[in-house]
Amino acid sequence: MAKQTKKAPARRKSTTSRSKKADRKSVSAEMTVVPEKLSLSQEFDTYPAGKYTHQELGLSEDQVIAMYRNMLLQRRFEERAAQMYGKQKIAGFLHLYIGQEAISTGTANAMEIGKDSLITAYRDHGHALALGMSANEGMAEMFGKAGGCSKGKGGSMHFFDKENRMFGGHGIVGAHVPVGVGMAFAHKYKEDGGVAIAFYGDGAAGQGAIHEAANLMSIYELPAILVVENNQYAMGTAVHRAFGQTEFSHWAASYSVRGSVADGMDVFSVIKAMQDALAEARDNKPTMMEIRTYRYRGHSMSDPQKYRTKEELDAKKNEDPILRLKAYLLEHTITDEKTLDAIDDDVKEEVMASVEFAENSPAPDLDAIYDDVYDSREYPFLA
Amino acid sequence: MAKQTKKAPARRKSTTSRSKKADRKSVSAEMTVVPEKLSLSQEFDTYPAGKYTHQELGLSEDQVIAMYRNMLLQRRFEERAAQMYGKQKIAGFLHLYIGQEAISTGTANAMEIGKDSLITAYRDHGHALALGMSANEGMAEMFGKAGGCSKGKGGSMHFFDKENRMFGGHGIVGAHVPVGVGMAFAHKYKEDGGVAIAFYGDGAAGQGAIHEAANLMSIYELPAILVVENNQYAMGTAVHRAFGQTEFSHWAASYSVRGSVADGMDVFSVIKAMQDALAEARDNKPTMMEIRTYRYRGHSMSDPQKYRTKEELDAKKNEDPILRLKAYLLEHTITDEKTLDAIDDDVKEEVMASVEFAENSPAPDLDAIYDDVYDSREYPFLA
Amino acid sequence: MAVLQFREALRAAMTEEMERDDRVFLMGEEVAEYNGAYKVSEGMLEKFGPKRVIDTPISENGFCGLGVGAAMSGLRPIIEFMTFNFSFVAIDQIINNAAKIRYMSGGQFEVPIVFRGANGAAGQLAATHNTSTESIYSTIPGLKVIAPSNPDDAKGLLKSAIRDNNPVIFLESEVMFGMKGEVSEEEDYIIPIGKARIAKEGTDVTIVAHSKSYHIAMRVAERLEENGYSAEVIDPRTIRPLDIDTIVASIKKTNRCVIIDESNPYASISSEITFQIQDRAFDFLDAPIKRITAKDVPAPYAKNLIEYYMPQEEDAYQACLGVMYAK
Amino acid sequence: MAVLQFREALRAAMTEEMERDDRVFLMGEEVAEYNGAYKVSEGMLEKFGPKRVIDTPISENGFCGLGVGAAMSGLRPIIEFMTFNFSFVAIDQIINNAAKIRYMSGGQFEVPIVFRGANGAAGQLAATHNTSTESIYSTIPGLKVIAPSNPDDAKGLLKSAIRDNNPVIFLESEVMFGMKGEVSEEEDYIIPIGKARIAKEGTDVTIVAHSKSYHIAMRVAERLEENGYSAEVIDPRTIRPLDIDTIVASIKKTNRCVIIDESNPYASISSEITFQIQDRAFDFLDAPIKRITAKDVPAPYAKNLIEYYMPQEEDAYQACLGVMYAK
Ligand SMILES: Cc1ncc(C[n+]2csc(CCOP(=O)(O)OP(=O)(O)O)c2C)c(N)n1
Ligand SMILES: Cc1ncc(C[n+]2csc(CCOP(=O)(O)OP(=O)(O)O)c2C)c(N)n1
Ligand SMILES: [Mg+2]
Ligand SMILES: [Mg+2]
Repeated sequence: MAKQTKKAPARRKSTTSRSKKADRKSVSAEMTVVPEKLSLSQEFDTYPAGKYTHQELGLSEDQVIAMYRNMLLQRRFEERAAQMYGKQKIAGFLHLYIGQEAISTGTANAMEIGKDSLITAYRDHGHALALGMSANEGMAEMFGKAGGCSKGKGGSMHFFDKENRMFGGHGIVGAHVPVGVGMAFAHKYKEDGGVAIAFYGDGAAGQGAIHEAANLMSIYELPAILVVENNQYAMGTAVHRAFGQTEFSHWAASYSVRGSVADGMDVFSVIKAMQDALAEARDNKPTMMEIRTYRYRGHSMSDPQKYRTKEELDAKKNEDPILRLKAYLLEHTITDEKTLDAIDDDVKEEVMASVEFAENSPAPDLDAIYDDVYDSREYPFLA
Repeated sequence: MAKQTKKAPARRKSTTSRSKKADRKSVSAEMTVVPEKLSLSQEFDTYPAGKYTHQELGLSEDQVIAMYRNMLLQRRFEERAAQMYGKQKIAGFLHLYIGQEAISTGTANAMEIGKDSLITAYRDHGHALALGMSANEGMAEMFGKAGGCSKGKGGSMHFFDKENRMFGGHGIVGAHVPVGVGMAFAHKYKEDGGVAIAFYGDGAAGQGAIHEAANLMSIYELPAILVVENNQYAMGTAVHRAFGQTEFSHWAASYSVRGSVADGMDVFSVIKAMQDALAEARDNKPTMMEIRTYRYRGHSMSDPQKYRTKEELDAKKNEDPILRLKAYLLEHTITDEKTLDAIDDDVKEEVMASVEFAENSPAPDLDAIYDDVYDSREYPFLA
Repeated sequence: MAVLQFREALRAAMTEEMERDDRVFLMGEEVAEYNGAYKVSEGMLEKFGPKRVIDTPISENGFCGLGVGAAMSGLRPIIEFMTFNFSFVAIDQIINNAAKIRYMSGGQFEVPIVFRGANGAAGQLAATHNTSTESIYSTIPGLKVIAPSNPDDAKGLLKSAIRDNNPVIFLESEVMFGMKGEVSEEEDYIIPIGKARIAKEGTDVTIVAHSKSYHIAMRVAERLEENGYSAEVIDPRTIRPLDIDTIVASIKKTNRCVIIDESNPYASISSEITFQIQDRAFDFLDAPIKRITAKDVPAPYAKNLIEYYMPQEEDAYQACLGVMYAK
Repeated sequence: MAVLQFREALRAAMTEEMERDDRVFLMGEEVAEYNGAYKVSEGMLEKFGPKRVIDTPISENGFCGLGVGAAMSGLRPIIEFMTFNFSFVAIDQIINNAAKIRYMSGGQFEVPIVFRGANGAAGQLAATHNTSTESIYSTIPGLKVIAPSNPDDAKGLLKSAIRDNNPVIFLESEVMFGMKGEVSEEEDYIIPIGKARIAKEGTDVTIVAHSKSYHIAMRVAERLEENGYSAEVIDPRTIRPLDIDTIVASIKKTNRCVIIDESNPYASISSEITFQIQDRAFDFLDAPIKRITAKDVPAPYAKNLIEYYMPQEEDAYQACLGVMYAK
C-alpha cells in the first residue's frame, strides 16, 4: 500500500476559471473578448481502493473495529428489515443500502457528528445508523410505530435524527440537495464551524436541482460537500444510459469547485476523501465528490432486476466492503475471527432487539395525525 | 485577417468521456474503478471578432447588405417601440435587444429558415424580425392589436411566427430551453433534416432546466444548439456575481457535447460559429455555444442601470455591431454612404409604417378572450 | 367485453393510438427497458422500438419541456410521470408552457400532449408520495384533467386524450393498476372527454366521486340500498371540464349531495363542485352539500394513520344519512 | 398613524424583524444591490450588509431549497420571489419540503420560512406573468397563506409571518406596491394570522374579498350604500387558515354572499369559501353564493382583453343586487 501524506491535496481549479474574489461589481473587458484558443483542463483528486491504511488516516484499531461493527449493523438491520417487509410488518417502499455501507460509515468517521450536518435521499438507513440513530428507532419507524425516529410518520424513506444532525431521508429525487446547501449556508451564517454533506444518487444527478445547488454553493463559498453515490443504476437505468458525461467529478468544472472521486467499496478511501473534502469545506471551499459503489439488492422490494446480469452482480459482490474490511482486520491482525464472530452475534442481537422494540412500540394515536403539521395544535383543521 | 478554412473544426470531445455509442446495457468494470489520476481536458472552438470575411463564409455582397438592413431594422424598430412605450401605446414589459442584433441576423443567415427552428426568451423582437416576421405584425402585437403576430394575446415577450418556425418569445426564464430540445427531438423523429436552436440569457443559465435540457440533447444525440447570449447582465446582476464558472462553453464538458464561443458584436463570427454548429447538429451532434454580447439599454423600460458605469457602457458602444458592419461595408467597398443612408431611410419608413399599421389595426374583440384557450370554442368555460 | 386490468386497458389505449398515428410516442422514466415502473408499458418497447418508447433520465422538468417542444412541432407525446407526485418539479412546464402556449401564440401553435401516471394516495408511502393533484391542475385554464375509475373508462378516455389537440392531465392510480374490469371490445372505443357517467341511478341522494373514491361511493350506495335508501352515483370522470349538467340534473331529482374525494379538502374539486351545484340548483338543495375527503394534513406513513387519513366509507355513509336527515 | 406605501410597510416589517432577530435574513433575485425589482428591499443591503441581504442567481428551485435547509438549521429565511409566477419552478421545494418536513420528521425539524413576493395580475404582462397562486398554495396542508390588501395589514401580518414557526406564503401585488395607507405606529405592531377583518359593517349582503379584489369590494359597497343597500365587507387577509367564523357570523346576519377574487375560478378560494359557508350556514342563505373572478382563461396581453379578464366592479355590483333579489 502506497505511503500517503495526510495533508489534503492542494485545491485544483480549472485553468480558465477566474478568481471569485475578484471585484464582482463590474464587467471586465476581458470577459467579452473571444480568445483565439480556449481550453479547459482540471485535475481531480482520486482516492483509489487499497491505497490507505488506518494508521495513515489516524484511526485507532478500536475505531476500525467499531467501523466494522457499524457496517455490519447496517447490513443485518436491513436484511432483517427485508424479512419484516416479507412479513408485512413494514410497508410502502423499502430501499436497501446493502453494498454501500462503507460510504455511510466512512463519512460518519470523518465527520464531527453533532457539529457537521448530513442529508440524503430515501436510501437512508445506513447514514442514519452510521450517525448514531439507534436500531430501535429505525426499525420502529419502518413498523410505523410511535417509538420510531419520526413517530411513524415518515417510514423507511424519512429517517430524521436531529440530535445527530441527520436532516433526512427524502423521497423526491434530487430535491434535498439544495436543502443540503442551505444547511451549509446556515453553518457559515452561524459561524459554527460545521460542514454540510449532501448525498444523492447517480440518477438524481439528472435533476436541475443539482445544478442550481452546486452553483449556489460555489458562489456563496459554502462549507458544503455534494456527494453522488454512484451505484451505477437509477432503478433500472444504468448510469451511462442517462448521462452524456458519467465522470461526475468533471461536473465540478462547471461550477469552479473542487472535484474528487472515492471508492465506495473501501471504507478507507471514503474516509480519506471525506477528510480532505471536510478540511477544504471548513475553509469554505466546497467539493463535488463522486463515490463509486454498487447496490447489491434491487432498487426497492419489487424489482425483478432484469437490467443486470448475475455475473455482473457476482463480480461486484467480490468487492463487498464488509468482507473487504474484515479481510483487512484479519490481515493486519487487528482482531481475530473469534472476535469478529462475537461482533456478528452482538449485532444480530441488537437488530433482533430492535424488531422486538418495534413490535412492542405502540401504533401512533389516531389523533396524532394532526400533530406536527403546524407548530401548534390550535390550527383550525378542516373537518 | 487570417485565412480561414470553411470546414467545421473537428468535434473535440473531452478526453475522459466514453463513447456514447458503446453498449449502454451493462455496467463495465472500468466504470467502478477509481483511477490513480483523473483529469479533464477539452478544447473549445472559438470565433474571435474580426477573423472572418464574407467571402470566406460564402456570402454575397447583396447578402451582407441585406444583413445590414436587417440589423438596422431591428434597431429602428425597437427605438420606435421604446418611444411608443413612452406614449403608452405599448405596455407591460418591453425588453430591447439593442446591441445584440448581430446574433439574430447572423443566426438567421446561417440557418435554413422554414426548415430549422428557433426559440428564445422574452427579448425576442430581434430574432423574430431576423427570421422574417414583418415589422407590422410585431408592432401590432406590442400595441395589443388583432393584427399582431399573436393576435394581441402575447405582447412584446411572446412573438411567435409559425411560418418561419419561430417558436416564441417566452417569459419564464430558462423554461423554454427544454422546449427547444423538444423541437430538436421532433426534427430527428420526423427525419426532416432540421436543427433547433434555443437561445437564452446568461442569467437563465442559473436554471436547472438548462442542465436537464443539455443532458437530454446529449444522450438522445439531437440536432440541437443551445446558445447562451451572454450580455453580461441578468437585470442588475453581473454574470460573475451569479456563476462559479462564467466560461459557459466549459459547461459542455458536463454533457460531453461540443462547446464553442462566438463574438456577438461581429456578425461574421456569429455566422461562422452557427454554420459549424449547424453542420455538426445536422449530424446529430449538439453544441453548447456562448455568444458574448452586450445590452445597450436597460433590462426593461424601468431600469435605472446603477449596476454599471457610463464608461463601461460607452466602451461597449464602440463595438456596436451595426457600426462595425457598416465600417466593414465601406472598408471593403461593398457599398457607399449614400446607399447606406437610403437603407436607413427605407428602414425608418418600414418602421413608421408598422406604427401606423399597429395604430389602425383593431383591438381584439372582447369575445376573443375565449379563443385559442382550447382547440375548440365548444369548451364549457365557467362564467 | 374483455376483462382487462386497468394497466392493460391503458396499454391497449396507447398501443392502438400508436398504431394508428405514428406521431404518437411514449416517454418517461423506466417506460422502455424496464417495461414501466408499474408495468403499464410492458412490451411496448419491443413492439414499437426505442424511437417511440423512450427512457429518460430523472429530469421531469427537462423531458416535460421536451414533450411540449415536440408537441409544438407536430408530434403527439405521451409523457409518463412515474407518479404525479413528481410532477411538481415539472409543473412550470405544464402550467406556463403546455397550458398557455396556444393562447400566447394567438393559436399558431398547439400542444397536443398527454401527461399521465399514477395520482393520489397509494398506501404507506408518506407525505411526498401521496398527493392528489387534481385540484391544482384543474384550476389552470388551458388544461384538461381526466381521472377514470375503471378499466373501461381508462381505455376510452385515454384514447380520447391522445387524440385531443390540447394538453391533457390523465390521472391514474397505483392501487388501481391491477384492478380488473370489463372493457369494450368495440373497434376504436372512444369515450368523449367532459361527460360524466351515471354509475347507478337513484332518487334519494347524489354521490359524486371519481377515481378510487368512486369505489367507496358504490359501496356506500349498496349499503344505503340495503337500508332502503336509493343513491345515485355519478363519476365525473373528467374533472376539467366538469360535466355539471349531469350532476345538477341529478341534484334536481335527489335534492341532496355528498362528494367523496381523496384530495386534501381546501380549494379542491369538492369545493368547486359545491360552488357550481349551489349556484345552479340552489332552490333544489334540501341540505348542505357534504364532502368526505382526505384529512387536512400531509399523508402519514403508519398503517393506522394513513387509513385514517383517507376518506372513510363509514363517514360517507353517515354523511348520506345526514343529508337525508335519516339519523 | 404614519402614511406608508405598501412596499414601505413591507420593508418596515422586514427591517424591524431583522433588527429584532439576527437569524432572519432576506434572499432573492435583485433584492440586494439592485434594491429589489420593485424596490421593496430598498436600502436593506446598506443597512444589514451582504450577509443578511443576499442576491441570488435565477435559480428559484435552488434558493428555495437553500432556504428550507437554512430554516431547518435554525435560521429564519425570507425568500423573495420577484413574482409568484416564478414560484412554479420551485413549487416542489414548497409543497414537498417546506410544507412536509415537520410532519415527516415527526416534529423534529421545523421550517420557519416566509416565501413572499408579488402575486396575481399586474396589467399587460400576458399569460405567464399574471397568475394568482393562492388556490394552489392554500390546498397544501403545512403551509399558511396570507394576502393583505393594505399597508397596515401588510406590516402587521408580515411581522407575524416572519415570527411564525411554519412556512408562510405571503402574497403581495405589483400594482399595490405604491399604494399608500395609514400604518399603525404602535411599537412591534403584530396582526395575528388567521383573523379576518370586517372592513365595513352592513346588513344586506356580505362581500368577501382579499388583496386587490378587496378594493373592488369597497367600491361596490359604496355604490350599494348610495342606492340604499348596506353591504358588509370582509377581507379574510389570511387565506389558510381561513377565518370562517367571522364570515359565517356575517352571513347569518346578511343571508347573502358575493365573493370577489382575481384567481381563475375552478377549485379556487371562492369555491372553498362557498363550500364552508353552505356547510355551516345553509339555513341562513337566502340566495346562492355568487362569485366574480378572473375569467376561466389564461391572462391575455391586449389592454381591453386583460381589463375584461379581471373581476369587474360592475359585475360584482350586479351580483350583489342579484343575491338581494333587487333587480
Ligand atoms: C422527482 C422524482 N422522480 C422520480 C422518482 C422515482 N424514483 C425513486 S428512486 C428513483 C431512482 C433514483 O436513482 P438514484 O438517484 O441513482 O438513487 P439509488 O436508488 O440508486 O440510490 C426514481 C426514479 C422520485 N422519487 N422523485
Ligand atoms: C423563472 C423566472 N425567474 C425570474 C424572472 C424575472 N426575470 C425576467 S428577465 C430576468 C433576467 C434574465 O437575464 P438573462 O437571462 O441574462 O437575459 P437578458 O435579460 O440579459 O436577455 C429575470 C430575473 C422570470 N421571468 N422567470
Ligand atoms: Mg443509483
Ligand atoms: Mg443577460
